[in-house]
Amino acid sequence: MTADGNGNLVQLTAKDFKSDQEVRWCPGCGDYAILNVIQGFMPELGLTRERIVFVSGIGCAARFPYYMQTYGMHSIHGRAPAIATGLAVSRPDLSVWVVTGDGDALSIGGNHLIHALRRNVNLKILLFNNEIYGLTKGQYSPTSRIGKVTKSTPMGSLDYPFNPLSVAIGAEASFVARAIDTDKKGLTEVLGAAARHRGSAFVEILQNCNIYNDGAFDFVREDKANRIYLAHGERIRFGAESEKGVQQYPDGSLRVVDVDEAGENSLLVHDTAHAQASLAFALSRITFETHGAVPLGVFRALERPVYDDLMSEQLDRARDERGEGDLAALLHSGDTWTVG
Amino acid sequence: MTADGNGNLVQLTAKDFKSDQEVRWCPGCGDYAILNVIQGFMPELGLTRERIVFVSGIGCAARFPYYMQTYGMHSIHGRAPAIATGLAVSRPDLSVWVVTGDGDALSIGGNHLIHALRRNVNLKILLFNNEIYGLTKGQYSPTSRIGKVTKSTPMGSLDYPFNPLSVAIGAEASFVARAIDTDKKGLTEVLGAAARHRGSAFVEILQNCNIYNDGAFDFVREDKANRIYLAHGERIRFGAESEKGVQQYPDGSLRVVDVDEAGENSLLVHDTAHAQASLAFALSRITFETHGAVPLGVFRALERPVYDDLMSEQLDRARDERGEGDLAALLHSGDTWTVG
Amino acid sequence: MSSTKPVEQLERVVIRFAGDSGDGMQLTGDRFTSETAVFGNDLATLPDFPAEIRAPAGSLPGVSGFQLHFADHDILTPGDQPSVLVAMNPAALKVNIGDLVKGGTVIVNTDAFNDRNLQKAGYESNPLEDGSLEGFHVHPVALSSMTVEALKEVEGITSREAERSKNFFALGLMSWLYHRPMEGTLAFIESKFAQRPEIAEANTRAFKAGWNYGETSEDFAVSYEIAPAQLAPGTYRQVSGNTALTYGLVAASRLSGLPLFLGAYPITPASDVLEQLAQMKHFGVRTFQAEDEIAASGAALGAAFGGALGVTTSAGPGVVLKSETVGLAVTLELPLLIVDVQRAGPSTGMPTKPEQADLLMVLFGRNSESPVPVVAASTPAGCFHAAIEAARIAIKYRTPVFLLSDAYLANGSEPWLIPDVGELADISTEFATEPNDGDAFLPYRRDPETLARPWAIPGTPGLEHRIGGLEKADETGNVSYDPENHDLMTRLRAAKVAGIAADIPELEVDDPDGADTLVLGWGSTYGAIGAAARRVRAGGRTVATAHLRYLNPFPRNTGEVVRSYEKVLIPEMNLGQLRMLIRAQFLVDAAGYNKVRGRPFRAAELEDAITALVDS
Amino acid sequence: MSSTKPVEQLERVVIRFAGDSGDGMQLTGDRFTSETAVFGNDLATLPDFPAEIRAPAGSLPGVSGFQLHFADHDILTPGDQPSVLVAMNPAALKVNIGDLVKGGTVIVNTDAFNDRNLQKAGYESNPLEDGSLEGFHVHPVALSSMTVEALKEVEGITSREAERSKNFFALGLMSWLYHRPMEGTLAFIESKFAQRPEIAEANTRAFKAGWNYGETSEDFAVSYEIAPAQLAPGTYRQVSGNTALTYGLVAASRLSGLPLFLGAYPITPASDVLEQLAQMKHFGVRTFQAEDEIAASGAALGAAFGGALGVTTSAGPGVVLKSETVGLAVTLELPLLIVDVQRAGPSTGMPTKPEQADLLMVLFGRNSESPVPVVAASTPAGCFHAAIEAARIAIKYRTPVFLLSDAYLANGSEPWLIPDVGELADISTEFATEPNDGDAFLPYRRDPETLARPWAIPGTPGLEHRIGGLEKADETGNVSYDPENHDLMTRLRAAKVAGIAADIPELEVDDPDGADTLVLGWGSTYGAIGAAARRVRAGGRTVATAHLRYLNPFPRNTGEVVRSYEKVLIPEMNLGQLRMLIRAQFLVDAAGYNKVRGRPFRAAELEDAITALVDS
Ligand SMILES: Cc1ncc(C[n+]2csc(CCOP(=O)(O)OP(=O)(O)O)c2C)c(N)n1
Ligand SMILES: Cc1ncc(C[n+]2csc(CCOP(=O)(O)OP(=O)(O)O)c2C)c(N)n1
Ligand code: SF4
Ligand code: SF4
Ligand SMILES: [Mg+2]
Ligand SMILES: [Mg+2]
Repeated sequence: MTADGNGNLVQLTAKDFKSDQEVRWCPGCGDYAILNVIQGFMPELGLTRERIVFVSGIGCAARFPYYMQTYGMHSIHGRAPAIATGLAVSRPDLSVWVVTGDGDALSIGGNHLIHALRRNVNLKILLFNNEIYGLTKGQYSPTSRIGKVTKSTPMGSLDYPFNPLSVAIGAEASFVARAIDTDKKGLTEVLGAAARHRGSAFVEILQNCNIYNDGAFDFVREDKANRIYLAHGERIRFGAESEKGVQQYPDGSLRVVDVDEAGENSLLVHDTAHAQASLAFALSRITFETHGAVPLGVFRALERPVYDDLMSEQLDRARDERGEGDLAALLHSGDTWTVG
Repeated sequence: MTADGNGNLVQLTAKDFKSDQEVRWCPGCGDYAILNVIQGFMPELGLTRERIVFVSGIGCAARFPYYMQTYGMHSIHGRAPAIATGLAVSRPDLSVWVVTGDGDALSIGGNHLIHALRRNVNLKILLFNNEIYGLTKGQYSPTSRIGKVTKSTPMGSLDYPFNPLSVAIGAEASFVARAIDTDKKGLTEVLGAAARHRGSAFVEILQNCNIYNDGAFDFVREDKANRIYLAHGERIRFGAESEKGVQQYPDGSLRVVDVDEAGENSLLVHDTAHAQASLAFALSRITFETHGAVPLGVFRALERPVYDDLMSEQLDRARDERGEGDLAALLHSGDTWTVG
Repeated sequence: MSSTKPVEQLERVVIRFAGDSGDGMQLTGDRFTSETAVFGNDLATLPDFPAEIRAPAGSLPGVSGFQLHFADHDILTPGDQPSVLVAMNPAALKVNIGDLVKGGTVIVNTDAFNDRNLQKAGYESNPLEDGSLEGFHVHPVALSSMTVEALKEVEGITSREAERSKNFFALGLMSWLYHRPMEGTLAFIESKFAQRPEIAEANTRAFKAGWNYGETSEDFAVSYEIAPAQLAPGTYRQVSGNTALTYGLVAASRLSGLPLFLGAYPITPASDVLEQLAQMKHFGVRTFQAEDEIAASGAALGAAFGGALGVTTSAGPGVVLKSETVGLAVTLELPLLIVDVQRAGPSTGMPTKPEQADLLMVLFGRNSESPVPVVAASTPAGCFHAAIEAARIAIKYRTPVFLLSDAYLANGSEPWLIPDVGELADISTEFATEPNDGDAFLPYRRDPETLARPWAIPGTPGLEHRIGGLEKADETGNVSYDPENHDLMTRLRAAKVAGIAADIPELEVDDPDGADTLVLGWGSTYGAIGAAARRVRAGGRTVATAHLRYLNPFPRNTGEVVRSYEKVLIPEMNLGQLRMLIRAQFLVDAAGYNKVRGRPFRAAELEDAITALVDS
Repeated sequence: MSSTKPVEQLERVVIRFAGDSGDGMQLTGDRFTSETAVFGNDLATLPDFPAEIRAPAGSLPGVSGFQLHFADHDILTPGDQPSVLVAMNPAALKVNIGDLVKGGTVIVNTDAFNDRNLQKAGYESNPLEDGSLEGFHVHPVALSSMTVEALKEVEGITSREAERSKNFFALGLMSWLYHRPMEGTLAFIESKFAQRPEIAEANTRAFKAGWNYGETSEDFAVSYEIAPAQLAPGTYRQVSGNTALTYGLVAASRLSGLPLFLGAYPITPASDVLEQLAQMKHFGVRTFQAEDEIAASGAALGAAFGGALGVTTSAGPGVVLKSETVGLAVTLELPLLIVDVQRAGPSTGMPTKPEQADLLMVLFGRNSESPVPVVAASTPAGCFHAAIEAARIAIKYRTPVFLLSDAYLANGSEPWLIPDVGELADISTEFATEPNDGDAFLPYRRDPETLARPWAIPGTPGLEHRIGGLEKADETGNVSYDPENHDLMTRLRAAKVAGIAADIPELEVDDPDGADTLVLGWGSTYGAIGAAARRVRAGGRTVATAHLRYLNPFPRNTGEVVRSYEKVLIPEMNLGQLRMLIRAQFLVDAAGYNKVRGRPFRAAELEDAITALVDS
């Protein structure tokens, strides 16, 4: 239930969050699934639509704001975290969401992303990772795999890819999670956790671009046995029968083991709120290539002072200490003299 | 010994690497110490001066190239890794060094830094971290600590700082190390390891800015007992009497223990070349604030294909497969027709 | 196959293919163009795809078009208005019908005119039935179902896949209608779909079925012949601006002996220069897809420092990010080629649409006095020589150079008389290898003629030196805050660029009849201005034209030329950028014809504008 | 204290303090200026610090200077040449002596003239002894040793610390020499060094010792009085451009009722606007030191979207990085204030030196047609009103606005008649709160008069809407690729900015005697042009002056003004940027006087230039 402008309680539904703009992604694009989940999730925020803002950069993903019946800005390539920072910091009453792509967030916008994360600005950043530049028709992106043949890498990509979660954790992100476009339940849960987290929340959403990079995530999007759902305080298990688990080596790295063989108690217990980010980082290194499975859900959710709050507090403190600013007094500060 | 242009062996010395430009840092600046160590180290490269290039951005640190009797470019703020990438990739015969500051590398230049690291371009990146903007006279930087009072933060900084090594490891750096400006031995060793590493080498050098941030690193710069020197394959010990050591918790985080109490064998063994970066990351989280000590030396040195090599290989392969490009044939490719 | 029906002779035709983004209209247009080129007509094309994302099938924003003008004489533009429209669905009809000439021909895919599609296109009733197409010559063709029918014996394809071949059916029909040679397309299908022989088979059959339909259907009573044009002798190919640009860059690398290093970040409509150069590794071309435009230009500059031909390509919203690097290159005095394939703005604007409004940005978009030469291409094929020329200037004068193209040139194509590689001029330079002041090396001691400084690349023993973005002392290049030195260096940098005027051809004027009015253009308006001038002259009036290929510095006779006419008209797809420069520099009261619609001028509107001025 | 020695009356003095970067010359100059201001002279200052890093003590690049011009009448510039030079060491003497007027006075710290320092300054012999200062009136003063001597009883300071107080000794001496009131400086020392009473004590003693030295030393036979100037009645303070700008921004926030959000990244010479605004948190000012200039401007724009007065401050090399964001703001039609404190370029250039060469960049440095209003301050104090005016335009017209200052205005200072806060005009606006089309909200439906669109900020129920960088349909703001719409929107954006001409004052001309020649200026050349015109007139010639405070659009009578003079001279610290605009727009053959030396014009050189043109 949400209070509207007049204080009346109203129950918003997904439909209330659909704008009148025709959705213009390619038929079959994973973005549709995400849009549906987010529109479905929005009422859970318990906010009226005018309090919500979606800010995006440029890319297929970045068209997102047009389809949401909230405030929105489709800005410039890579800069959404910076623009959203200004908005969130000066308007702490708003719920500010950033929608971005792997190119937008990690290529041109990498710097703004990591700085927003370290500052812990109250932003929810949703990165639609399709491991390709969709909008510009199929060049490789910073998450494309080595050897990937794309329009701009006819002999295969040479660039070692970023692991978005490792980047975020290395950049001091206080909240880091992952979900899959078509996994309505998992994605909804992650969105909820992100929304509840005060501060920056970084969510990687594995998104299928069926035109330029179809099937990039089939191993986990199609094969549920390869999904490791993380749950705080619980031992990390997965597999069709939960027959596999994650264990830690003495050197800090993680391996996948057979639960029956290794014993349930030898499994790692997930802790989203550890003071040290090392565990979350190690989990981010579990990939299909290295471990044959992909962790999903919340990797890290650590409470840390929020930039916007801290700034508001300084303003309050300044006023407490110095009184509300007096313009005339300011202009007269320092040595003055009067001419008769 | 170095072969000069005529193939004669010559023994270069530090003096050969001093340019004729007057050094213009503030008296007492830690940059002087670094300059001396680097000039002293250069002959070890075994390269003639013309094969070496220093590229920098803008900042006090970035004046560095002017003082080196090598090729050099003092470029624009934050962009040195990008410029150096172009140079290194197109000239694999050169030894390309980037000198940068904490503002230059991690504020405006953060994106270029992380991309150079993930690509593993053959660059040696030296970040002079003084936790302040020196050249612009004392504003806080992305490595300044929370609460730091500077010219631009009269009530204290609100920004949670980056840990440069965590950022680098999160960005897939293949070589990561740390040294102290005045620690000639430690710094020289790290430079040597960086030079030997093929690919991107990232070195954080703790540097004292005695004008705007004096004493920022005194706890480790002055107090050697707080230095944890890392050595590959060895258990991690430190302290005046090597009485302390580093142990790993079951949750992946690290703690400092008393060796006598905990037992030598319980200590973590350092491994710079582990396939998973988790250990290096966990080590990067050991700080004075959290653990009372600071690791120095090489955190990570993993062999990985080098971007420049990979690109050269593709060029070679293309020529092998398609023959050396023939301009006339290219122009005539596709449908052509002849008018009588 | 040759037609048995009556044949009519035409001088020129303008066809527009239009359909859904997924309907393969660009491919269809390309193929028809190739057939036409090989046949020997002169031609010009105008692809027109609206947005970057494939909009939902059947919607208005999803319509993709391809216009082709071909003739038995030399032509200059892709044509103002199509005389023939091929519309694959209602949306394509709706979007394009307004452009068709009165009495023009419409070929529609009737299968697509179902309720759902009509509704998506916003038609309240079926235009094929409600009489709204009266006045046009409509050929209703059941393209989809006839294609499916024709392919029912092809094995291994679904009926959806079969339906997708309908564009080849349409192509076959149009090829029949205009007597295009079929061989090229048949060979193309073979090679393009070599990996999927069943698709090759399907497309081949569809193509032939379309041809046969034309030949047999009573709806098509006549076919048309457009005789080959009289082109200069030589070997031709069809080329788009982006391809010609790519070739020009590769040629510049060869002609200069410098390895090509491209730093680029994808952006419409410049991306395919990156993509095409990535295919040129056997030419020693290194392409670096950077993290952003700043890094792209930075890497190119770094490569230039190392002795490469450093190039960076983008469109306006990306070029704006390169400004700081270009400023550095200005003061470092290193060669750097910055290609701006202009598109409609401001900001993200209309990414696939042409505009020529970045001129002032490339001239002035940097802090302080930061002069950069600017070269602009005027035709798709002209991008080849423009690229070589821009590289020549950059290398010879050690300066960044802007090369301007636009979305129209980039995607448009025309026949190109392939140059003889052996006759392309050498543009090589010499690196400094020796001290130039006794034992010392002065990196800013200039060549007295060109004012270029020596280019001493790392690896050269004895010439170790440092350069940077701070002001440099004359000759030594050391950091200098000396006031008079700064003034001197500022003027030297300006003089170096201004001096290039002596090294470029004079502005050519086309003025057969001694006119009072000059039409001065630059960039991709070349064709439209030329066509308009022909019409004006055909109408009995006199008009002169001149086209600037160098925007900075101007050719040395530019002032003389513009001052020698009573009236000067400068048509631009912007609000008057060249006009401002000409007025300021030569104090000539030049008028403008300015439209900013994200599409090329039509000859007819320019004809009107010129006529009005001539008569005024 | 008052002097017992003979007193001479002077009308004006120009003093330059010069010493090592570590010698505290800026502080000394500031204090002397404050004393002078409080005394009631008119004044103007010119700080001059060469590079950003403290070069090694005693070196030429390490010299820092501060020039002050004060007089008993109103003055316009910090003076062409100092008549008095205080040189704390040989390097300071070497760098500055060439500027001193013939017969001028030099006060030197003899203690610093040791061999080492002489050598560092490149002196082969001691200029105090080798006769090279003949022709000047030299006062050798053992500043260092006398200071140490005077402080030997102060406890808790080292002798090095004692020596550091020598600048206060010098200040005391100069204060005596020119009859400056001491109280302000004594109070200043108390408060500034409140945390370190021993330093306060030392500086106080040094200051007094300097005064006493003047009074007792036989070397100083006379002292000087410069009567207070006749200034308009009111309360004054001394203000630098950056401080006035800061105050102007705070005032604009108050006057508009919008909270101020500053996004900035440090850069010389703009950093202290960020630093000063960071002190204004009790005014509700949020300062955000961003990761770079792109983020700084982005955050300011984001804040503006949310209803704040979004401001971003930088210098040329940083402003160039904001271009893409400004382009977005142009198309979003949101208020945004971009402050460019210009410095010498190109590229990094000479960071502490003034230039006015970013004009064309701010006008044209964005892709496509992207019009932005430009306001320029002309004097340090004038930065206050310029900031308010720029904010007013941004808010009222929903547009980014550039505000130009430069390093000279930023650091220079002058007396300022403090405005009555109550009399500053309201610049508030109204946010949209209701639908404007029946039940619907059209975010691009414009106010017919201003052409501004409604500003509906998030949080406003019912007005949810999306804006973006793609071209927007008129009124609805929906993405549109329609050609005619794009042309319309391009023209509407241009018309909106052009229309501001109706809302700004006409260009004022100062032409007391009906001259033939107009000198047209903009920015910080105001003082020098005014002073030069006075001289020209004093020399019996006639000349008119006018100064542009709006560079886009120009005041509506600008054409009329420039066309009404036979000759127009446009002096600029660039190669002719305004001149180009004036020539293009009005077809007037304006001449330029252009020097790009990284320092303000001297009145004398402009006098010569004007005289030459008047006489031509
Ligand atoms: C400054 C700038 N550079 C480049 C572009 C072109 N561009 C638009 S989106 C995009 C990348 C899109 O990739 P991603 O962020 O992964 O989004 P996706 O389309 O895959 O959802 C690029 C390069 C641009 N619009 N602006
Ligand atoms: C584009 C641009 N923005 C800002 C500046 C101003 N600037 C120069 S150096 C610097 C920061 C220097 O800090 P750091 O990199 O830590 O180097 P340090 O001086 O501390 O060695 C800044 C902000 C600039 N030169 N260019
Ligand atoms: S190109 Fe890919 S990401 Fe973009 S809309 Fe199409 S399917 Fe989706
Ligand atoms: S300001 Fe700091 S970092 Fe810069 S030269 Fe001085 S001491 Fe060194
Ligand atoms: Mg993507
Ligand atoms: Mg620093």
